[in-house]
Amino acid sequence: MVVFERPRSLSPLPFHYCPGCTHGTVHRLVAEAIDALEIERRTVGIAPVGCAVLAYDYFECDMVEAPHGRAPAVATGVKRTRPDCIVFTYQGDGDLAAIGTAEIVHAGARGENITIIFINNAVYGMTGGQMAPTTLPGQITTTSPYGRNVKTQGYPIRICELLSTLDGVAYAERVAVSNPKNVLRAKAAIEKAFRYQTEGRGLSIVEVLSSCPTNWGMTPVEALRWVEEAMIPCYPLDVFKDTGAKGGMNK
Amino acid sequence: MVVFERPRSLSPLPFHYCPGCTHGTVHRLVAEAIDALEIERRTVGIAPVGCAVLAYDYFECDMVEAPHGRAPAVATGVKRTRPDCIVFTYQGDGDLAAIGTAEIVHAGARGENITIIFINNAVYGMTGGQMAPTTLPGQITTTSPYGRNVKTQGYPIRICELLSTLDGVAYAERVAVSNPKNVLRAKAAIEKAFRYQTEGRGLSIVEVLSSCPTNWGMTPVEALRWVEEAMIPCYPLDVFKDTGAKGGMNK
Amino acid sequence: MNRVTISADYCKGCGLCAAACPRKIIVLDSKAINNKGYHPASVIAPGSCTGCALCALVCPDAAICVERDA
Amino acid sequence: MNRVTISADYCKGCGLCAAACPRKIIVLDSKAINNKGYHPASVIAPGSCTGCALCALVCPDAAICVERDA
Amino acid sequence: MSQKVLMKGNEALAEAALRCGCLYFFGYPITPQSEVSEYMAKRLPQAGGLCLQAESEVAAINMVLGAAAAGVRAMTSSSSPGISLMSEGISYLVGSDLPCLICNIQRGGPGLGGIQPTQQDYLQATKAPGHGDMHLYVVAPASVQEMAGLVARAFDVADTYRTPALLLADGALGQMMEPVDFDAALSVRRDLPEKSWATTGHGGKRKKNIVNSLYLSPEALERSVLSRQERYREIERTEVLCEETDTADAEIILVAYGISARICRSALEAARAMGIRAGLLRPITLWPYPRAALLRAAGHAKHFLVVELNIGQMVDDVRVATQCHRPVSFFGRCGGMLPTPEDVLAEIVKIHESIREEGA
Amino acid sequence: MSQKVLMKGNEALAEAALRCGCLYFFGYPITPQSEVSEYMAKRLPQAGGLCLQAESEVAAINMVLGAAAAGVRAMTSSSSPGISLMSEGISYLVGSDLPCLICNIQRGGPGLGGIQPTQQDYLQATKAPGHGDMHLYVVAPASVQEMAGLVARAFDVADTYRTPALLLADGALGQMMEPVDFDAALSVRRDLPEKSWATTGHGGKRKKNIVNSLYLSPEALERSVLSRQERYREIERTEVLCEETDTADAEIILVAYGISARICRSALEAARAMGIRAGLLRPITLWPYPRAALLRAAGHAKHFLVVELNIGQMVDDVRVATQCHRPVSFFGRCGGMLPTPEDVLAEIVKIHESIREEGA
Amino acid sequence: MTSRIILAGFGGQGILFAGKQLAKTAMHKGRHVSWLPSYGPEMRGGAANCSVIISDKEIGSPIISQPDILVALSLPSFSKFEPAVSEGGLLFANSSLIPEKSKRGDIKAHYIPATELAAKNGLAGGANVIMLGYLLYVTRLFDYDELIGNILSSIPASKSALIEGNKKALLLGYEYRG
Amino acid sequence: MTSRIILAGFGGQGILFAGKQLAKTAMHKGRHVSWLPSYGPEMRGGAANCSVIISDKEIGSPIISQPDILVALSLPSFSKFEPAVSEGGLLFANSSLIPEKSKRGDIKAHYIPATELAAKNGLAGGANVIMLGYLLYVTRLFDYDELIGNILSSIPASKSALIEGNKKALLLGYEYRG
Ligand SMILES: Cc1ncc(C[n+]2csc(CCOP(=O)(O)OP(=O)(O)O)c2C)c(N)n1
Ligand SMILES: Cc1ncc(C[n+]2csc(CCOP(=O)(O)OP(=O)(O)O)c2C)c(N)n1
Ligand code: SF4
Ligand code: SF4
Ligand code: SF4
Ligand code: SF4
Ligand code: SF4
Ligand code: SF4
Ligand SMILES: [Mg+2]
Ligand SMILES: [Mg+2]
Repeated sequence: MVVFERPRSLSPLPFHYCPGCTHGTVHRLVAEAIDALEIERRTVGIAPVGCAVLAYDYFECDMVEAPHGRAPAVATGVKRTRPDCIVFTYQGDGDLAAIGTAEIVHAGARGENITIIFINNAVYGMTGGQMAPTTLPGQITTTSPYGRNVKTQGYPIRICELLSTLDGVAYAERVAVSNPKNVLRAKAAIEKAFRYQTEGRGLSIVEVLSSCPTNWGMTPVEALRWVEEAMIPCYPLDVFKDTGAKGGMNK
Repeated sequence: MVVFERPRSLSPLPFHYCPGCTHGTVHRLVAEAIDALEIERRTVGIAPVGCAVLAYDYFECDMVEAPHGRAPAVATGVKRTRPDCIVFTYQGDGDLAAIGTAEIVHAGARGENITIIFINNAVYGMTGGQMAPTTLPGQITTTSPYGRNVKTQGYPIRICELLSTLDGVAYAERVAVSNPKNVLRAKAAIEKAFRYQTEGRGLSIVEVLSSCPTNWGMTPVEALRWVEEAMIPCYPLDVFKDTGAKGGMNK
Repeated sequence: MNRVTISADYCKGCGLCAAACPRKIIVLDSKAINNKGYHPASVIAPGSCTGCALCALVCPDAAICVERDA
Repeated sequence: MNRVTISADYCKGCGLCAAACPRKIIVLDSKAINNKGYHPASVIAPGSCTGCALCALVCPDAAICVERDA
Repeated sequence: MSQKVLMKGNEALAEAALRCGCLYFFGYPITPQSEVSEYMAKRLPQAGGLCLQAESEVAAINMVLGAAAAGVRAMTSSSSPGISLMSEGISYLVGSDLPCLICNIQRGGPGLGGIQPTQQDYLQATKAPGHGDMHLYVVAPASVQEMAGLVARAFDVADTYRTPALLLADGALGQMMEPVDFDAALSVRRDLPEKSWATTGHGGKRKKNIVNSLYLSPEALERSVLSRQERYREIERTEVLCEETDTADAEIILVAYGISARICRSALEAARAMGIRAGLLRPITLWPYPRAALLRAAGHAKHFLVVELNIGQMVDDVRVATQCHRPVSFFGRCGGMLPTPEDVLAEIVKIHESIREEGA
Repeated sequence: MSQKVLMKGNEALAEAALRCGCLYFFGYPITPQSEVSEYMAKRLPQAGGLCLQAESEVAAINMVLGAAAAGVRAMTSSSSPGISLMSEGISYLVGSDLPCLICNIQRGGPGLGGIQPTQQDYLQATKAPGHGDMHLYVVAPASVQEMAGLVARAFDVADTYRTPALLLADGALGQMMEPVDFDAALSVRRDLPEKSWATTGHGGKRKKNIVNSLYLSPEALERSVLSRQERYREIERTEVLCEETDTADAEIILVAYGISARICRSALEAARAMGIRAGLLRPITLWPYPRAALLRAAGHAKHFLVVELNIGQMVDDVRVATQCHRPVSFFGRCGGMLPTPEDVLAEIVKIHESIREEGA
Repeated sequence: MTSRIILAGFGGQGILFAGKQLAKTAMHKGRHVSWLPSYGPEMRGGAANCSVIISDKEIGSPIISQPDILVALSLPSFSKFEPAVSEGGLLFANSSLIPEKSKRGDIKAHYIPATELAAKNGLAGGANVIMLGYLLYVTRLFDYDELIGNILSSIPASKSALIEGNKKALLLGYEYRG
Repeated sequence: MTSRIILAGFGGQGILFAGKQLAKTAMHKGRHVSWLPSYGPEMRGGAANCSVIISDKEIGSPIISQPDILVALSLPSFSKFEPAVSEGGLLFANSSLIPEKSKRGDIKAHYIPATELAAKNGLAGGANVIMLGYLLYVTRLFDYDELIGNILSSIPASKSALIEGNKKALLLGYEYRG
């Protein structure tokens, strides 16, 4: 009995990601959710600009490549004109939390009935390791060569906490893909985020703490340890909003 | 004994605002704060695009006119190169909470040591009364002619609540200028927001619930009543963050 | 006596001062019209003015100057 | 017997599966090198595999297929 | 009673779009075009469509990108500074070969400038509405009636060639009312290709569609740019529009589009009344540019006078089109000032006299 | 040992800016220019300056606006899509008469395109970097050494005429290393005007300063546009730069800037070796354009060949500059493809032969 | 024949509405028309004006530099446009708010205290239509019924209360004898 | 004289560093040089190469279509660039990772098992410098001391541990006799 194989909604193409990069893990979880809900035929995904820019090649559903940071606006354009489609964006922390701040906040405020998969790897991966809005205090990147100095370079942004202040956000959870248990939690969260869309609840976002071994200068195994030891303390794993939970939990 | 007169930092030019528009009231309070702290000589104000676009004519300090929504970025450019200057922005709800969302959020995240005066009048005044992100549910505007439908046009954004999630924000308070008592509270808040800057605390924002009799289609007196009866219930007056308060209050 | 001076150059006849005055001694002069087409406010019973300055506090055009005895 | 198949086409030799395997039966084959220059992972003691699929769960390249006995 | 209705240009363009099946409008308010969204906000919900006010022009153009990718007719509208903000998105629409309509109801600039009518964005519209080798199909109406008609044409050309189209007008055309006959304006309908490339969910019935502008291989990117250029050549062959008034025997040819062409038409009448052989060549498509018509005119005309509400942005296009055969001079106002027909007439008279002198 | 250092173009431009007293950099990462911010992030804090990574290109250009308003030398850098996003801000900088430096290290487009070198933003840079009647002082270096030298010149021109300047290069120039001699590059220093208009707090010592681009009265806006045009005329008179190689006796003149001029130079050597009288005219300032030099060259040359990494964006400028006296043809690649000197040589030979035939 | 009409006054006096009625009525008579408003933030409390052209031929420029007819409802608009009226042109001035008289000999000036008439007759905001009535009487641009028909058809059902007022105002102006 | 050199291999093999050493050394000898890398995301795990031109004259195009010298560290880079080497040109191939031999008769091919040599001598990542040593021995482009001096001066103080390794690697290559 096959207990684990590549999900159907994932294309057979090998990923272009670096060895050990958890973008791939999250791709698989998204494809698994699409499979589980049997929505592949009506799903439209929006790829970001970032390491996941080629995501359009990896999912077996229709895909649109959005300008850097604008995936939520592009998703709005698709969803509002094709309300029967299931629309998701897949965005990095530069894409969503820097240049795309206005778009994600307003998609949230409007309660766009879409699903956001947000990859927080504390760095700009694709462009070669610059500081992201989510870079940790003291973290060295190519544009914070002396370590992020919060006094001059600002504090990390906690996107789930920020978006939870918006009435249109139905569900916001932060997960990590740093070990098997966390991967299973992430899987459940991502599936829920898609299910909520099928139920018309509004915007769902799953923030995934992810690794970038290449730009962090670590082995893949070290990188996952760093996610747990350095990132989770700054970005606690939690459900920040869940309007579908008993009593419409709204932290 | 003169107990009340035009503040020194206000220019002698009559405002171009409509009769009863509380933009004028807030201008006066800003000028009073500048007078009280005796900072006029080193203050640089950033005018928005909105009804207050001509604010550069009304304050007796140096002024820069910013593109729509970008005042916090312009303020950053001034403050970071002239750290001894006191820099404030004066922005409407379209300017700050719509097109300028990314700029205010990131100025907050960076903890820019500037002061933000945010005029929430639930409408785009200058362009003739279109819906703003802060327009109330059901409110009729020229682009929500059937009343703002939250299901399709989104929910009001509560800026103070949202910005309070950011570590770089030192002070966030919402006030109203709807009656003499509230005006006095607003005055105190605005002065505090400037004082915090002189103390180097980071970003301070005062959100002022304000009236737009022209576009609301009300008399000035009715408009202030509407601020109290309709706006305050949606936008509660409160101190949302105050790192300078006893115990570093941080709601 | 307390004195309230309303500058007709600044006043736009919005009526907020009139609404705020606890003594109800401010009215809009419907006969006067300034060069912007507004009816400016004026104090009809200066003698009863308490100098509380509430009118000035709410005036959006900073048109009001309030002086108090000693 | 449980069976774990690692596709050399997908595998990038990141070692996450090896780290995750509770039986420690996955290693990177430092002699083999695929056409992208990676040393793919392989199972050295298939007999002790529990079919727990933890390896597959953490594999970022969806390179692992796990089959369990009935 | 005629079937004409008196309408603002901004409203007529919105109504025309709706009647052309454009049920999706994404915009952000800006003077002097806010009536477009306001009209759409009233009418589209009634028509089963959607008018969504975006958080910015950047978001608006990207919503249009999403809607166009999903295969529907969609549009946005703005004015000069807002169009600048859209330029990244516009370039992406081009790179993704997506049809849509963008309207620029120009005002004064640069920067915040002013809100009075200008034609200051001619170069931006025709040469570089975004980064990269690209064009838009650019139409420039000169009346409210034409505003409606060109909306229809722009959508058809956009759909036929998978290109965004730009309607370039100005505050005066947007704000003025004139009679419109929509039946006449929208009478021509084309056979349009199926949007088989649209991302609507594949339904298990076809391979997945990808809407994309990224080509990491320069060979592939070059191929895509060159194949788009071929479509541009086809548009140049078949979709050029221009109107000639009294050019056949004209010594002096005025070249003007949009509202300035209207002013020129008044000046022209006066010039003819004075016995000056003047004519007007009015480009209706600004890209593709009516090069052939201009070259033809250069065969007999002695002088070209370009009239625009800017500092002379179209002059070089006239020079190139006429292969520098004839002198090209310029008259215009900027910053929101409008020349009067008398101003233009004075210019014509001056040129007329100098031609006489040279001839003498 | 020479005082030369081997540096990437991106780094050399950053180092040159710093040495010119530009202590404030605001940027957002994008390939192929991220080294500019990375270099600044290392060096500026040491130099008592500031490198701030903005949340977007839109924010970056507006931070530059604030810094420029405050009277300091400030700059930003990006690549094609990021420059599109800056176009509103650029127009505001122009409208507010603020000096600053913007660098565009071009990549492929339209849209996301690719990251390989192109010259696809020539038209955007020279015709419409934003809305409104406006120009930037546009310099196009062709070597790493020139990258440094033109940064210095651009800042000086910007400060002298209160205009933003744009350095237009491409991924190849940004990424390649060559020796740089900074002392030579930065040797010329001008007397620059005081920035008495800067908003630094009036200190009670002067009237307040206002930096602004809004003029609600069209009369005032027109005046401001026209007075800026006068400064442009002055820049055209005094700040044009171009380099001619072997043009004096040339029958065929290549016109190319930046990296394509380098490729042309190699082709030129080969052509001369074959006895073909070819020359190269290299615009160094793209705006103002070296019209006079081209017109002079059109006096004796038989043919102009424009070579660019795009689909021919500069061709019309050469036509207009040469007053259509001579045929102008084009050779180029796009999408990130680079022609070889051999490709260009083949084109020269073809033209050479057709001239011979015509002559026969 | 071509008529170039400028209507001008304070924002809020119904200038644009009045101009639109003229244009619409002419359009329904099959004539070429254009209507161009001043626009923008200066409308707020400040000035408002619009240019209406009615012609037998296609209309070139919709901008009017020299009106054949000026309808001025406020003093600033009188001062601004009166000097521009073309020779032989007509001026209609709201004498309630315009204390001055035209000093030009080459135009024909008509004065009507429209604001006062409106106030006296309980027609707040009706000065614009009163002016139209007077203009109609003097110029005979249209038939009375044509114009009133068009005015009434511009009133949305939700504001049918305004019907009587407009009828009364137009008649007041039409029957006014300066 | 002009030398056009392409160095190519996997990302991570130190291709760009090696090319830079050649350029820098030539620059310090007063020659004209240019160094152009491939760049972008394909560098990640994929391929990397750079073009180095060393010349007595000013350098025109920094792009090399036909290298005089190819230094190939990986099989894909060998397959890609070997056919482009100019007639009479030189090839240096890392035979540890390139099992094939050049079939061209018009170029001179040199093979060195650089990766194995590095591994055997505890010089992880030193294959690039070993290749440089071998290239130097064959071409005599520079004096040995010039090159090693420049390599060592590129090593930041913080990584001084690398000095010995680089010395050893260059010598290994220089003394290798295929
Ligand atoms: C407008 C624009 N600005 C900048 C870029 C360059 N760019 C590409 S990806 C990226 C950031 C990627 O970081 P992130 O979103 O965190 O994704 P990751 O690569 O880390 O997954 C940037 C800045 C771009 N393509 N477009
Ligand atoms: C890029 C850009 N988009 C749109 C506009 C038009 N615009 C001017 S002010 C404004 C909104 C004003 O609303 P708000 O900020 O709430 O200020 P208020 O007038 O209500 O005080 C808009 C959309 C502009 N000037 N620039
Ligand atoms: S650079 Fe980082 S985020 Fe990008 S693919 Fe490599 S490891 Fe993943
Ligand atoms: S439109 Fe509204 S916000 Fe603007 S000045 Fe008038 S009342 Fe104030
Ligand atoms: S509040 Fe001020 S502006 Fe309003 S009526 Fe009174 S004095 Fe005049
Ligand atoms: S000071 Fe007080 S009492 Fe006097 S007029 Fe003003 S509000 Fe009335
Ligand atoms: S299934 Fe479990 S036991 Fe078997 S190889 Fe994978 S992790 Fe190890
Ligand atoms: S986790 Fe996957 S990619 Fe990584 S070594 Fe194991 S099988 Fe290979
Ligand atoms: Mg990231
Ligand atoms: Mg507002």
